[in-house]
Amino acid sequence: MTLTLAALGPALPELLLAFSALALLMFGAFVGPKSTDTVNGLALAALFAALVLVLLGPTDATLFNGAFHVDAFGRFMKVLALLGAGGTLAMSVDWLKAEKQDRFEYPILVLLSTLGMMMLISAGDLIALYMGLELMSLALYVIAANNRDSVRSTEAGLKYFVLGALSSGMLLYGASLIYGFTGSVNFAQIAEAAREPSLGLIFGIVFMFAGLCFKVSAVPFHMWTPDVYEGAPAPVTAFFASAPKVAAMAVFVRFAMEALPNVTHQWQQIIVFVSIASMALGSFGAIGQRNFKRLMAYSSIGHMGFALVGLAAGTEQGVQGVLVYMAIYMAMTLGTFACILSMRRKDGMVETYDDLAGLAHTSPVKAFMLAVLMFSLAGIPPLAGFLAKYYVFLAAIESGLYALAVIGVLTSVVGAFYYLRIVKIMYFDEPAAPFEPMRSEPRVVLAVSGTFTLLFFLYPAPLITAAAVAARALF
Amino acid sequence: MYQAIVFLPLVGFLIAGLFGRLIGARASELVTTGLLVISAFFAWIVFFQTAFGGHDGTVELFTWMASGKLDVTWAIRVDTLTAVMLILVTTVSSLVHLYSMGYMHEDPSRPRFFAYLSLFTFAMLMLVTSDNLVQLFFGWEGVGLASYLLIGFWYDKPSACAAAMKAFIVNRVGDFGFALGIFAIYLMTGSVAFEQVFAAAPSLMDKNILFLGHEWHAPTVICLLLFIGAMGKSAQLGLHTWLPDAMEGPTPVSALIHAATMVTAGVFMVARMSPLFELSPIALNVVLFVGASTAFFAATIGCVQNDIKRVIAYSTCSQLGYMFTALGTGAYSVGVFHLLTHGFFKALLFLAAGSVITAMHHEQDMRHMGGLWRKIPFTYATMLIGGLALTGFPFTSGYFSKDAIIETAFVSHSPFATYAWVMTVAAAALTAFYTWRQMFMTFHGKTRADHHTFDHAHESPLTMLIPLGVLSFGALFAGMILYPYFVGHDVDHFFRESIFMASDNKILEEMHHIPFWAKWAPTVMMAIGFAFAYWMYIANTAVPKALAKQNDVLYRFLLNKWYFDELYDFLFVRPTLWLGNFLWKQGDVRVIDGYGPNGVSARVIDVTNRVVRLQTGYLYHYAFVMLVGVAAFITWFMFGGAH
Amino acid sequence: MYDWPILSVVTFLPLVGALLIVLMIRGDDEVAKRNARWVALWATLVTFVISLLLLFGFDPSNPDFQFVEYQAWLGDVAAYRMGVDGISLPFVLLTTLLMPMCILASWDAIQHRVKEYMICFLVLETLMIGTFSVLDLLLFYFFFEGGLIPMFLIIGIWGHGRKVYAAFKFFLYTLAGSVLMMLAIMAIYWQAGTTDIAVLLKHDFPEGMQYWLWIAFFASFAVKMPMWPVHTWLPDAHVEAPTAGSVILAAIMLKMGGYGLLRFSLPMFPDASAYFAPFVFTLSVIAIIYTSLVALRQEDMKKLIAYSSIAHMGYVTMGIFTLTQEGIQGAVFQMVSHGFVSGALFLCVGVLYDRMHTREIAAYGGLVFRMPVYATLFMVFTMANVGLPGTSGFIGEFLTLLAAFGRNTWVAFLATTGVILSAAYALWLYRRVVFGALEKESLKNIRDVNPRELATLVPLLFLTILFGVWPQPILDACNVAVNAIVARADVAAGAIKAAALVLP
Amino acid sequence: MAIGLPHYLTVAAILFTLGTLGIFLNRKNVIVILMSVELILLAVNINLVAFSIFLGNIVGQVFALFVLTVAAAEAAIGLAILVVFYRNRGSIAVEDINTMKG
Amino acid sequence: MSLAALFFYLFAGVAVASAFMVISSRNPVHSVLFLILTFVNASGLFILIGAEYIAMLLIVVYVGAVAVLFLFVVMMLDVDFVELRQGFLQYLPVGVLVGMVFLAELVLVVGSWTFGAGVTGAVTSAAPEVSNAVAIGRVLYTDYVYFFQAAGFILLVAMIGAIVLTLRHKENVKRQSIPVQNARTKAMAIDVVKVPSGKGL
Repeated sequence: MTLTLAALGPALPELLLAFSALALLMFGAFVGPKSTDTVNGLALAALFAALVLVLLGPTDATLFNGAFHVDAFGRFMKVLALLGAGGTLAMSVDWLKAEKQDRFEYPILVLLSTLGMMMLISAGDLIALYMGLELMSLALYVIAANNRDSVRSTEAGLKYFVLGALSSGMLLYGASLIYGFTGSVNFAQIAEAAREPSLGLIFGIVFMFAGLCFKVSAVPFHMWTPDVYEGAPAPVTAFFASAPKVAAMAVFVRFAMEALPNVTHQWQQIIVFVSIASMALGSFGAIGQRNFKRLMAYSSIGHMGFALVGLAAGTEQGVQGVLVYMAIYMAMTLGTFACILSMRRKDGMVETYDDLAGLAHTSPVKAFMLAVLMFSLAGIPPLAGFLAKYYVFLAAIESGLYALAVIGVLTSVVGAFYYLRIVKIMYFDEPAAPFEPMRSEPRVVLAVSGTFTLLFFLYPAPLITAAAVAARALF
Repeated sequence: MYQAIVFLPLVGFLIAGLFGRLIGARASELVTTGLLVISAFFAWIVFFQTAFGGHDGTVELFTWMASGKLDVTWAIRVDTLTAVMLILVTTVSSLVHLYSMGYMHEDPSRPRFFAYLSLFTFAMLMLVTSDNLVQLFFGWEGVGLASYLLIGFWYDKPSACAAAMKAFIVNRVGDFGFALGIFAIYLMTGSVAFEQVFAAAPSLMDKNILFLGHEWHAPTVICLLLFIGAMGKSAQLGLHTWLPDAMEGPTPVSALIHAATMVTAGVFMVARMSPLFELSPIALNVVLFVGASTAFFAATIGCVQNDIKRVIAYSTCSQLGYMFTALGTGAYSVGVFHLLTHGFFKALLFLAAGSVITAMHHEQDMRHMGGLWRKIPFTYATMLIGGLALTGFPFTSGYFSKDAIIETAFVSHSPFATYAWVMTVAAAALTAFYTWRQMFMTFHGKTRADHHTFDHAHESPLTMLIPLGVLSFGALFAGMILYPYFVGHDVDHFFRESIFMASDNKILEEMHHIPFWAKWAPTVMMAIGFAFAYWMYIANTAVPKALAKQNDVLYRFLLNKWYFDELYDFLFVRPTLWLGNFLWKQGDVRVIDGYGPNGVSARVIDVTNRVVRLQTGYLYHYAFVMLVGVAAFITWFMFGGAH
Repeated sequence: MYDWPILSVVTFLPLVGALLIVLMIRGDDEVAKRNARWVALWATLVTFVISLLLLFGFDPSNPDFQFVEYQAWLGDVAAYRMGVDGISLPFVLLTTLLMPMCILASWDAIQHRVKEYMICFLVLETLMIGTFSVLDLLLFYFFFEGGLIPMFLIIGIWGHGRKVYAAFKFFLYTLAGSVLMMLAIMAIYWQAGTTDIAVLLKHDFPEGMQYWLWIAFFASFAVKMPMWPVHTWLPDAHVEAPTAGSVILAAIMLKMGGYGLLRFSLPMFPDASAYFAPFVFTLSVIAIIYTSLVALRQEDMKKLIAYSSIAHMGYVTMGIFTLTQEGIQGAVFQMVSHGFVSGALFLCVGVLYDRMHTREIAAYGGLVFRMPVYATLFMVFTMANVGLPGTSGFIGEFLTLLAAFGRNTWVAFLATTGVILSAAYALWLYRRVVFGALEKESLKNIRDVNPRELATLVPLLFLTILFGVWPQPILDACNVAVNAIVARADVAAGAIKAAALVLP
Repeated sequence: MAIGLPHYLTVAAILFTLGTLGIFLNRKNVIVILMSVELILLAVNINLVAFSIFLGNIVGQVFALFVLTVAAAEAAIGLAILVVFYRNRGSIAVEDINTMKG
Repeated sequence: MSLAALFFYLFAGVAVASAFMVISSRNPVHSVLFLILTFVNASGLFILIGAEYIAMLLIVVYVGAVAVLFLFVVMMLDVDFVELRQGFLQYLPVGVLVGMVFLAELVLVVGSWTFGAGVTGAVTSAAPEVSNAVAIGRVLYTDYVYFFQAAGFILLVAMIGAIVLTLRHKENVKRQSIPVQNARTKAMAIDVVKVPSGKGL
């Protein structure tokens, strides 16, 4: 097989990201600290260009002996991941500058991490999955410790790293078992070979899923999440909460659907348990929090649990649900972090949500947007978060997972409590000292995500249809 | 014309109620009174047309409720029974209106008073003219409302407010039964309109109804339920406690509502429902028993009361018992007869008592009266007439109606007949006693009032005296005039279909053939009662005190009205309030909220704390959890779920 | 009927008003407040007037949904379907009627964040009208649940006392009830392949499935009604909400539960409804007696009325589950009437609260001396609450009890005791607040109702009396629709009924 | 008894278990945890190579090759993070890595 | 027992034993040394099974680079070797128990290994005629070039990461900069100040 450059066309977005990362690295290294702003801008431009390329690119192609899939599913998820990366990167520039943590390597690492995500999303075999995962994760470990003079940030990096390494060890062990028991690393061939579930294969699946669950921070592999979210600098946390989750969920879904369609019954059990545990722990854990970032960690654990409900259904409907969920989750998360990133007073950043007290008085529009996001995260109609939940549970009901659905909705009620508490603090409490005015990037992100969340129900068809098309690509 | 009778009072109510403050008190009085007089005039015309002209009529106004099989219309139905009630209500009411113009002339909120009076009259007229049970119930509750408003007319008096509430709530207890009765009728006959119900009544004779888990004889259940309603409204034993307290209202109100009209609604209703009662001997026996018991019971209490109005109130209660006795024997027309005569003489007594009270500057305690007959001779005369009628002095109206009741009790075939006869005869004696005791304490002997009051005692104004005169006429002659139509041989012709008596119900004939001694027994008892009263309150005034001291327990028992209020307080009021508190504090707050929302949220917090404690911050714990997770999964698949 | 989408207009007109406030009114000064009030008032008034057109265009003899609208929305899963029938129309009109009064009632009472307040109310109105006029199950859920948000804010921002507790309790309680309904909606979708209510009403669900679906729907509606023992959110929410919020809660939001039972539970799950009817009877009877007793002991006016609301809703559930024409029509009527009466009672309490800033019964007494007009109005509404014939409160109680008697005499017997208890607590409240001597110094200068308050109370008074003597408009309107429900219940559940219900 | 695949797999399983145990039984310092991770990766490599040989399929060895590479990169980053943490905290005792919890 | 078996058990035994010492020895320097021993023995295992290339790589990469890096860091951080803390023993039983269960299950399962359904089952070396290294070399830059490039990026990230995190220019440290020294001119070094007369110190 010969590989021509033209044949690499479907991987154009990835290539673009890779080369821009390299070029920017050179640029930064030679120009020095002064280059940070330029590198930031260019990195954003690269992400945007990649987004355009993804949208314009082919919807069905396979490269590298099946290691790299380009399909509608991948396109949907890549768009989300790029939006997440771009959104958080845009918001982080000013923040990092204000906190004196701005370094030109940061956007490059984000780019490389995003590259990893793209590889992950497109992965068609176990090696590609692993390499993509590691490329993504290694960059994440580094930027978690980005504020290298802070104990918390480095501790976050360390915890994330150690547990991440353990999880990739597990994932690899699982991959080796799957390879051993099916004789192949390619998803399609695994699916062929894995018609009869053998115990070895199932063990492999368990280990693989453990590793993937770690990345989407699903219970019981979630333990790193609160600490890392709290410790890492806020823009990094925003990044963690958005793009990598999408990528990990994408590969999770792709792996489960493409490689294991014949052993659905087996892995479904894992997902059902993990999903219930995540929804419950996310809801319960968040109630005890004061730190907004830590709260968002539990919140994202819970939301991943909800998204996994769709995966547990194991049907096209379920995948569609996951896609819709991730899209809406992405919007809500970006918006919320836009608020978190702008919780700045004269004497520095604050992170506890008590600092939001009376926000409705001091900056009503922001409070309104955040309230919309909170109600949406709680899943109250008519906001987007409700429809997200609706689609995953719709799939669960279709598949007869009634217990899962019932437990899921009940935990969502528990979860509603802490979202409401934030609304309460903003609207019912006496105002605290006002924040400094929002910078323009978070403002735009908040406006877009808030408006999207609020008005999504008016014209949901494009997203829903796109998700349906994307889901069909896996079946 | 029918509409005019019924709705003119409503118009009066609306004018006085809505615009009373605009047009002033005087205008309000005149308008309401004037409209009522017109109404009364029409009523008399209708009475003659109907009762003697044999001209029944029904006017359907419009549909009230129609749902499923249920069809209730607003209608005015006039037959003899209604016509009798119409003249009573409109006449007494217009007289009371007139009287009130004098009696209430110092009160600042006269428009409201007259509005209420008219409202009451309207409701009462709706009650008596209804052609279905639901409209009857409307009137029934409407008069209850008016009664509530009028008892509580002087709302700054806590006792008045309490009495008003008590009246309403005790009546509601009766209504509870009445409503269930209506439901039962609807269930059994599929209608609530009198025409259909009565048409279907004979077929109920051998039907059963499943009520509260048992099969019962349908008419009995229905009639007993309805009778509970009647007991409440007509203050029969058990549900009588509100009536004496209702005397907190202005005296004209007592005369109109708590003597002449509203309290007799129960009697009217039973008479109206005679086609059903005729089917149930058991129900009739209960009516008889309750009626006779009330007649005696209330009379005993009347003997020891010192408030001039309360004496009359208990007397009313007792007389209502008489009416029910008559109904219980199946002599409905006799009951209605007493209703009519009693309406006149009791209204007279009340109004006269009101006149006395005005004279005494709102003193109501008879122990502070005496020797008044010289000061207010006209009042005295009218009150004497009323008293004579009440005690059944020969050839006054009470003589005809009350003695007729005692005769029916005598000839009845009910198992309670003898009991009823003994009770009613004994009550006759007691009636005479307390009536004369009242007369003597109020008008005779040396005055016990302070000089100032006594010296300024004066005869009431003409507006008050005219009604007294008119009613005196009724009290004296109504019985004599109407006896043939209610008791005598013209009953069938007079009442026609408005009162139904089964073919084996021959009581009206039998009562003309009773022995001489039985016929005169009540009169004798009356004389005995008079004698005792004279002895105790004129001849030897030390006797009452001595007797009271001698029979302390009995005296207290009577003075405290057989301890009914205390008993109810203990049996119902306190447990209810306790239960309310218990359900609130223990049920809602402790159990439901404690284990429900608050409990759940507390548990959620517990779980949260546990979850948070799980997040120790130590790497090895985190790794351990991951390992345990994987180990658990593989163990599960190893031994459980894989295949 | 009309060649323009009248239902959509009625539903979304208040939202337009809210948008106007958002876009046009800036600042927080007196002018802005006044403008916000006027915009809100006009928006609700115009909505009311347009909704009256519904009344004129409505054909009560037509058993189908009317003013039907359709728009594609969520593909197969749901669509924008609107339409009303005789059951929903009264509620739509009730909502549009009460909203202007709520705005008026808040005219002076609300002085801070007026703009936001009015927006909340207008949004709430849209959601409430929508709830009653949608014909799509998922869309129904949207409106049904969406109402929680503005109400949460109304209680939490403009409430009093333990407002945060009350707001959370209200929100989470009702949310917990409804999420199960959401799952049931999904199951229905997979079973029937559509969420079109008009189709679902004729769909036959397998009997085993009906029970579960019924339970899920009931969980939601029972909390919303609220039925004993899931009622405890109501007193808290009512007490702490601002006056207009209480009015909306009591007059309209509670009706969503009853409406839901009528619209969905009965026709869609007739077997299950018949099967569970004794259970509902039991809860209803307990609710009537229990909450009436509790109401007797309340020291807070609003709480007392709140408990009385629960008792009255007990009649509604009882009437609905008699599965008879009389009972269901009575229940519909009772709901509408309770809308006027309880709304008016809360307005009455609001009148006092605006003046004295306390709801303690003990703080009042003898008001009649200073406030004769108020006393009269309050009296009428109290009597309507008691169910006095001639007021609208009577019709519903009477019909439901009448029907219940035919089903089970024990139920009717016990429920009728509520008639006594309601008289007791209502009159006692009236006596303690209005009657008695005017002794309290603070009350000596209290003003009688002003014209604005009269404008809110008098229409309700008029309707209370009007429908008390002439309830036919409402009974006629829902006659055909109820007839269809009853027919379906009779056919589907004849056997169960014969076996399980008539015999206790 | 011939040495077959199960033998290798068993050795790998033991090493894997020791590696995981090393991570959560260790209380002393983080470096040992990093070494435990290397043990786990070694176990994986043994697995992959053994499977590769016995399946007659070169992919496993290639996979192992990349795992080796990545492991090296991981070690580098891990040690770098460890160093910065040590600079801030002055300790690498595992028990001292707990400023955030709850 | 064949010689191959004997060596297998030797290598396997030493590898397992030294792996155990890695996690249990008190001194991290010892741990690193035991880690090296483990790798060496694992490499022996690979040679036994016929994967010479990977075996050599293991020695070169791990023993040569990674382990030395570890050693370096251990020395650099100069941590004091505290005694085992209480917690270790406290958690040991439950940890070992879980570990044992875990291990037992893994061993049971891998013992049950059979060829998967889709695999031919031919136990042949990939290409007996060529050496192991050649076989890998043939595919590494062709079929697996994608992964190769990805690995390159991963190493790049590792490099960037290590630099980002650990390289720092300390503010108060005076560093020698030869170009700057060379470019020094008089003008830069001397600042002539004109002091107006009478206004001096």
